Amino acid sequence: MPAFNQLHTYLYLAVILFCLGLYGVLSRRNLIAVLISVELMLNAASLNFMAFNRFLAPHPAVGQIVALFIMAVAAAEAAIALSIIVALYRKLKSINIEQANELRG
Amino acid sequence: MSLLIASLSFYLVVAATVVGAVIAVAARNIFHNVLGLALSLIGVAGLFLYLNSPFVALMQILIYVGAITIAICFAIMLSQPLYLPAPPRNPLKIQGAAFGAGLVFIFLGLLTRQTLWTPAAERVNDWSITTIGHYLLNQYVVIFELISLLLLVAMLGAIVTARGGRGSA
Amino acid sequence: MLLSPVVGIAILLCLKEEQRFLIRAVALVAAGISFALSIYTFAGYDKQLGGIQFVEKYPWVEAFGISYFVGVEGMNAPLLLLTGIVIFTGVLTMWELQTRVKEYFIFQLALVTGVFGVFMSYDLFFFFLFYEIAVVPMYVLILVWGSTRRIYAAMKLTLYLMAGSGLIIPGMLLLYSSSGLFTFDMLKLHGVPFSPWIQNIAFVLLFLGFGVLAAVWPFHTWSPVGHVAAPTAVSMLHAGVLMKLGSFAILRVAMYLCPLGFQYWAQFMALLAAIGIVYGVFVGLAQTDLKYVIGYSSVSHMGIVSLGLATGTVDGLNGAVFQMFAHGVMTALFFSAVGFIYDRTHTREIHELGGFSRIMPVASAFFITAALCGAGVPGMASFWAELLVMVAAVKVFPLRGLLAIAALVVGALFALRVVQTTFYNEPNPKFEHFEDVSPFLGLPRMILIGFLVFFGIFPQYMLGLIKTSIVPFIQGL
Amino acid sequence: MPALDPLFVLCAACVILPLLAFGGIMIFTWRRPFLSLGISLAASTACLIIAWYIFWQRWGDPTPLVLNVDWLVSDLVRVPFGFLLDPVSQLMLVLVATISFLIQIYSIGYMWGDPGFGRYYADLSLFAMAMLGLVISSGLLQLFICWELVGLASYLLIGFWYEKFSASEAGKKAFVVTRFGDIFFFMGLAILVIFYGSLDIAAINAAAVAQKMEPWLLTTCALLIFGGICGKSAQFPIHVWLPDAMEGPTPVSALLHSATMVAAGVYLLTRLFPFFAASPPAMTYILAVASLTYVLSSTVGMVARDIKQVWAYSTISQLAMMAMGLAAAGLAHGTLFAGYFHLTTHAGFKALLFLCAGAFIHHYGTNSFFMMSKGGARHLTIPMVTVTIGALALAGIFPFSGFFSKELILGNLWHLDNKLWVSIGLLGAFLTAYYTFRVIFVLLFPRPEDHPAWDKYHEPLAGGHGHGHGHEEEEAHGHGHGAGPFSGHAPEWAINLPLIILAGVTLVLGFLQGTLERFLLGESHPHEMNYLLLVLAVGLALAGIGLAWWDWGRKGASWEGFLSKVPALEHFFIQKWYMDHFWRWFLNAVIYNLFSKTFTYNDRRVVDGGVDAVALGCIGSGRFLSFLQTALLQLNLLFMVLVLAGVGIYLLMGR
Amino acid sequence: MSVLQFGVELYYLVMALVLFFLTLRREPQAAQDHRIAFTLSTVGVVVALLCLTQQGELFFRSYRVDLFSQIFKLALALGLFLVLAISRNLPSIEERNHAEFYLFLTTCTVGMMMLVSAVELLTIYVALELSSYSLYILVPLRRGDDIDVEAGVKYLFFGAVSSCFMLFGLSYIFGATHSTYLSDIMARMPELVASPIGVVGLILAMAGFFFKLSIFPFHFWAPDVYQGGAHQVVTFIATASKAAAVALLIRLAVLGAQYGYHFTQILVFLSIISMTLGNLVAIIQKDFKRMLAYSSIAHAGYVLIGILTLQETGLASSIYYALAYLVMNFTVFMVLTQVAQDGRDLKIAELAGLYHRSPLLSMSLILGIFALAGVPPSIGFTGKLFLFTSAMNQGYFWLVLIGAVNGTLSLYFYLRVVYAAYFVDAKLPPIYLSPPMRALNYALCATILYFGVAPNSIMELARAAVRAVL
Repeated sequence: MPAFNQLHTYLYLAVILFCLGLYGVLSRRNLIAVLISVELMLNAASLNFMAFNRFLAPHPAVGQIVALFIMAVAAAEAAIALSIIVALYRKLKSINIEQANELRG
Repeated sequence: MSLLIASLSFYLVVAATVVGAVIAVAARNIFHNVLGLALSLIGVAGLFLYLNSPFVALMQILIYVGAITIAICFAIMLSQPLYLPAPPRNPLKIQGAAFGAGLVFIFLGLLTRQTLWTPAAERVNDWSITTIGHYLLNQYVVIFELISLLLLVAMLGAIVTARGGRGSA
Repeated sequence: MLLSPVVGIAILLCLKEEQRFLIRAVALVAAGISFALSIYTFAGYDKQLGGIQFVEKYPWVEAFGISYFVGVEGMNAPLLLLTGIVIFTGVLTMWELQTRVKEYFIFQLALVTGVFGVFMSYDLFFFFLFYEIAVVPMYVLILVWGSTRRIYAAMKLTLYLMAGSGLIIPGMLLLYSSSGLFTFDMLKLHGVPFSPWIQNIAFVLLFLGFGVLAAVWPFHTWSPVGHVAAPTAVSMLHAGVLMKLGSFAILRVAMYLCPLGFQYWAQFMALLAAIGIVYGVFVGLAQTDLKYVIGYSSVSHMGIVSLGLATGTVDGLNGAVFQMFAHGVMTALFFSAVGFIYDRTHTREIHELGGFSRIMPVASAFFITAALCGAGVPGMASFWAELLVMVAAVKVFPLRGLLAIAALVVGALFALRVVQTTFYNEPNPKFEHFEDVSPFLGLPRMILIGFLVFFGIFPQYMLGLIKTSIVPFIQGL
Repeated sequence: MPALDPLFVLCAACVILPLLAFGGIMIFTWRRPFLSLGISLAASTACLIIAWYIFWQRWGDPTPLVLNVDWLVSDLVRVPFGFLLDPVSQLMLVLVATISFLIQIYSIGYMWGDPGFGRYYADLSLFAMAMLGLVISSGLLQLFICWELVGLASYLLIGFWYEKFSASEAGKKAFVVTRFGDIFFFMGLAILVIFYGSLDIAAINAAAVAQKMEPWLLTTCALLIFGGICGKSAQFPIHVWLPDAMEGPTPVSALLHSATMVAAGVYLLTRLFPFFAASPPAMTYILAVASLTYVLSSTVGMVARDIKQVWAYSTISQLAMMAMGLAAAGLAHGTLFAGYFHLTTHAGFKALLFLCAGAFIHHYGTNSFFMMSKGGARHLTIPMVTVTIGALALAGIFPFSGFFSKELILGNLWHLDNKLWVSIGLLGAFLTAYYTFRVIFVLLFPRPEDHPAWDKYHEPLAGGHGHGHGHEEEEAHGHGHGAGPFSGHAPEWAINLPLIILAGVTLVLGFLQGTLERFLLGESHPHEMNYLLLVLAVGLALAGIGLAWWDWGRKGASWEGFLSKVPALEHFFIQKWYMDHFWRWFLNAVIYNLFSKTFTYNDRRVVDGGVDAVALGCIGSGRFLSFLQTALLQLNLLFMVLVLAGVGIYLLMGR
Repeated sequence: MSVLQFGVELYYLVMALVLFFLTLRREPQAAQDHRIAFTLSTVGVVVALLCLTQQGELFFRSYRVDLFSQIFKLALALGLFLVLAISRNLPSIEERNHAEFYLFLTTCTVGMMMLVSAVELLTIYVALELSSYSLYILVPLRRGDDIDVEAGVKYLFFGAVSSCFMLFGLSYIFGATHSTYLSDIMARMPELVASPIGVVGLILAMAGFFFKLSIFPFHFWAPDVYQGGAHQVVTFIATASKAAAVALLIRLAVLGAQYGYHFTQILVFLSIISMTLGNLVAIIQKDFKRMLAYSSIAHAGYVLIGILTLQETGLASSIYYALAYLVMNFTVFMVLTQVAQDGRDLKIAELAGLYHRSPLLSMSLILGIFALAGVPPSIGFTGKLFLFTSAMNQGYFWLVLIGAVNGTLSLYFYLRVVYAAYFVDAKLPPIYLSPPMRALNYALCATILYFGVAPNSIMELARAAVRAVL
């Protein structure tokens, strides 16, 4: 069976995407880059849903709808995150996450 | 032959996805990151095509590549001057992040491998957009409504946050 | 009996701080009613009939099989009486209080509610509930109205006791859950044959948990510190009543529900008790603060209670319960005498005092009486208790028993040393002008002495009562 | 309750009346001296009458009569409240009641004007109650209770002048030291209860004891009880409290050290005589201890300068002698009569001696008999005559009562195989005579004013006690005269009357030997007179008096004892064989420094420190853990991811 | 489907709409905004009360209205009402943003209400996001320092990452069970016992709620957000949102009932670490809200004790405790807002002299703190004991032991608060309390005490609710 017709391919791909995103979240100092990484992680999840939808689910509509909703949520999340990032920039004159270090202990 | 082409193009799509993702997280220039994200998202859209769903692939490109990426670009322009050099990396942090991500990779990879994925007993093969629309307005109508509220909240929130900033400036 | 302090609190809440006299009066009436009721239960208990009398029982939380179940039997009647005495005299003792009078009495009555509740509860859950209610107000009472190092002492005391609760909860719940009955009713739980393993664990948890409050060595250090910091009536309540909660709980919960566990740990218990007895007197010997002295004597005396419990014989338990009563009254007397002196002189260093028999003969007489009682002089209630405990102890644990008896002589030395330094010798000229106890303030102390002597001369009156429940208790073991 | 036997009621009254007097005075009338006196005296008189009535009623009836009601019934421990009336207790009852009555009379004069007059009588009443209860109690536990109360009362009485450090110290010492003996007593009781099951005196004295208990147990038990006797009767090594106890008012000394408190120990020995006799090893041990005490106290008595100290040591020695007599009788299957008889006679003459001493002290305000002598003590006729009578009795000179009883004891000792004991007894007799008459001669024949000996005896008395005592008293009297209800001077008659009575008793009692023996034992053994012993004893006593005359009495006597030839020994004796030093060291070094300090340190550092360390550890670990909460978002995220991945991998691996 | 079944949500949607219009006004009118919002929320409580007994399934089985959900809705309505009650004086938020503040609180409430009723994974996810986003926006609304935005950023990214994990877990559950409906998943779960996906998927899916409840290791946001957010916002986060999270954890956890110990061991682990860590770190805190944050971490651990029993009384105890926690934590926060009337952050030491400044507030504080510490006869004590009892019934001996010892630990810092408030004197002016505020104080105190002494009614209600879930 070709690779593109196997569930595991997509699942591993999703895991790779997820972990790359996670790596980005953990390593980047630029908050926007962190947001980008989060978007990647969300994408990985929606890829998962689509894959299950394709290979396992009883009805193919569900997974697609989920993917759609995830997109909407991601958009909303991006909007809020970006606005907060901008607000942070106004206050700190930086969007380096390591500059935001007032709260500790 | 068509299988070969399909396979080849599939690998291309996969490569686009992964490489795009790597660029998105690893490149030092924020603008490259955005481009990488766009590339990766397009790749994912391609994967969606392979998963029998051109509709979702289209939406992916429209919403993600079209909307979100643009929004990010605006945010970049609103916030950080691009010409400023990025601060040097902290190797410890990179290693830590890699270790964390690697551990999660092992975890999720193992999980995927160890699980016996069984398809559902009865499967309907109805990929039409009409059904999606039908489902969207029946089974998932609550979510549909919720999402609208969510988007409204996000919009208002963004405005409030931004306005607050401007007002105080 | 439970109700009267609660009602008292409710009325007090409605009063204003300025209405001092009214506040005191209400508190006194509430305490007096408790006192009267405790005497009534003590005297009205039908010894022929035995068992649990004056029962009240209502279901409370069905989901967990909790019900409000209180009653009186031979074992707790003396302790109820003790509480009645101490609260009543305690309120009288604090008559002169000037700061935050209202709150003081509220907390004191709250504490007493808890104490009554513990003594009367037959439901494990309520037992613990009241136990905590009795313990917590101490924090406030010490902190606001206390003296030396009160912050430290209050914190230490509360945390220590709560750590004890931390052990009690698992022990108690272990019994509850392994019974399979889903009831907190102690009488029903008593009938359950728990496996030895569970009993061993539950017993040691309960013993240590309650042991903290009973000042079992080496968990006693909170007690002298607490005594020193606490105001007079609180010390009275604390040493006189609260510490008894611990030992009563060991008897009522730990031993009653885990007889096998008790047998398993009895040796250990006796060892701790014997060490506590000896240790208490020796450490007390080196103290110079009157309250520390009494605090350590309490450690020693509570050791006697534990030793009596550890013997698991009728004599031992009789003695232990009797000792709880006697020690309670005695310490209350001790503290009220010390409190009186401290209120006047503002010192408790025994070297600064001296010759008080000349200055305040009556006050000193109270103290001396208590000291003699503490030294185990016959004619006082505690003598009988010590006698019973020691005989039982020598029988069951000969070596530890003899050790404990030997400690008595140091106990005498220690009591007399204090009496000598404080009350005899040349008076300190600084304190010469102080007046003696007025008859009104002397009244509570007289009541205490009266009970001490009464039960010292007629011990059977109390012992017969205690026996009615101890004998079946031992059979139940 | 069954109908009470009238005798029981009387006995109970005998115990309860003084107790009521005590309570009444303490609570109500302690500020009113005369009322207190009246109450106390009334109770005392009632007791006296009852005691004599019982004595008379049951004269010639040697069968013991037990009257019991339950006092406390626990499981194993049952304490009856009751009385055992047999000749031994009846005689003692009479003795105690009489002496305490006389002392109360005497005290009217002696304590006149003291601010604590009421309290004094309350304490006396308490003491009388305890002592009477002790004497007639039917069970050992009741006896023990009274025994303790005696200790308590003695504590109160000895430390009566509590403002004086030495007095309160002495009271404390008396109480604690006797308590030290009591705990052995108590342990013995506990063992008896557990292994024998009864504390009834009659039952314990029965032959069944020996069968029911192992011999070693019996011996242990007997020795433990003897520990209590040691404490109360001031036997070696815990005799040290008794000399110090002279800090109390002199009537108290008389009361405590003649018929009552100290006699209680020997009385107990008498009471349990069959029980002790069942264990020969214990008896031997008792004999040894008593002998040692005898020698010790006699030697110390030789060098004391305080008249009360001399009498105190003589008391110890006489008590030892009684114990010796009883022990010897026990070993040789004799009867208790010798020791008991000596107890009786000793009660008379020792009370006399003390009261005389009190008369002197009251008059001269000093305790040193040298100073009394200087003050002209021989002109105080009545006390002087009576003290001489007492001294003669103490020295064992015919026809005074001491002679008879001592003779009996020596007779008992003579019967033992080992002649060491009798030689000790004889040595003691010699020493007793010597130190007794040392006092008498000094009092009778003062040196001229310019005699060098005065300088020596002017210095403060050794050990600090006794010094300034009389002075204190004088002051107290001074106060009394000025104000308060005491008007006029102390009544002389109250002091002299008891002296005369007691002197009479001392003279007469010896001749009642046969009567008493018949009363006590139901029959009279004809004593074969051991003339050798008789001659030896009287001879040695006379020799002792002679030596005293040589050293102290004759004109030109140096007023230096023959002991001063051996200074080391004299010093040793003056320091009371270093027993006080030993105990002080024991108390300071062992109790206070070793145990108390160590324990306290341990309590602070280890036990309490451990608790505090736990608390600090919690805070420290809190502080440590708070570093997890860095301000860096990603570090925290990393941590979160690691934990999550760890948990996940654990779950996967766990399968 | 009747309107009443969806009545509560509908009402709050309408309320959100009204508030939305308020935000459009040109001139901000803070007092009027508050009056309207407060009145609406008061009516909301009544509505929630009226709908308490509604039952039924809506929207094609994706939405279930039962006693369980209705109780939580009532609690949420109550939470909103209470928070609005202390929002009259809202110094830490710009006046022109007051309307938005009310609006987002309301949307958040709506989100959580739908959350507790949702029985479909996607609905749960979106509803969760709705409630979260509202809060993400509310946190940086605070006026003043930079810390509010910093807290907002941290909150947001923690939330985002947690919800990514949750979504990923949901996808696995979807893959394994082929359904997004909880009832179907429940039915499929037994088949998955052999495979790790069930447990792991569930744990991942619960991550979002662990985050909400601030359970270790998802707790890192709590101290920062508590400290950085406006008092009223934090109050809402600390009370209402916790209750919703508990509800959902219960809903999800019962799915894992099949796995027994294999599943619960993880919860036990998390619970123990949460309480211990929370209590230990709280000991050293100086900032009052930060300390409360750590205490909330510890309390999350306690609640988890009841959930992990996965059996009726245990879950009921959790509900009881969640409700109790709402009341007692709110009481403490209310005192906080009243003391810090200018909206500044409060050190624990700054509570000094509260007794003299306002005896009533200090009484409320002491009761609230004692309830948090689990001192009888308060509601917290009873709740905690219920939790322990039910856990012990399932044999979690060590868990109970550690929990009980933790109770002692926690007392240490709670008592410091009491000490500061009661026993330290500070010469500060008295605090004025309006009559309604006084009434609120009394009501809260009475509630804490009454349900501590007579918990049976609530407990029976909770049991009935749990039966609807099981």
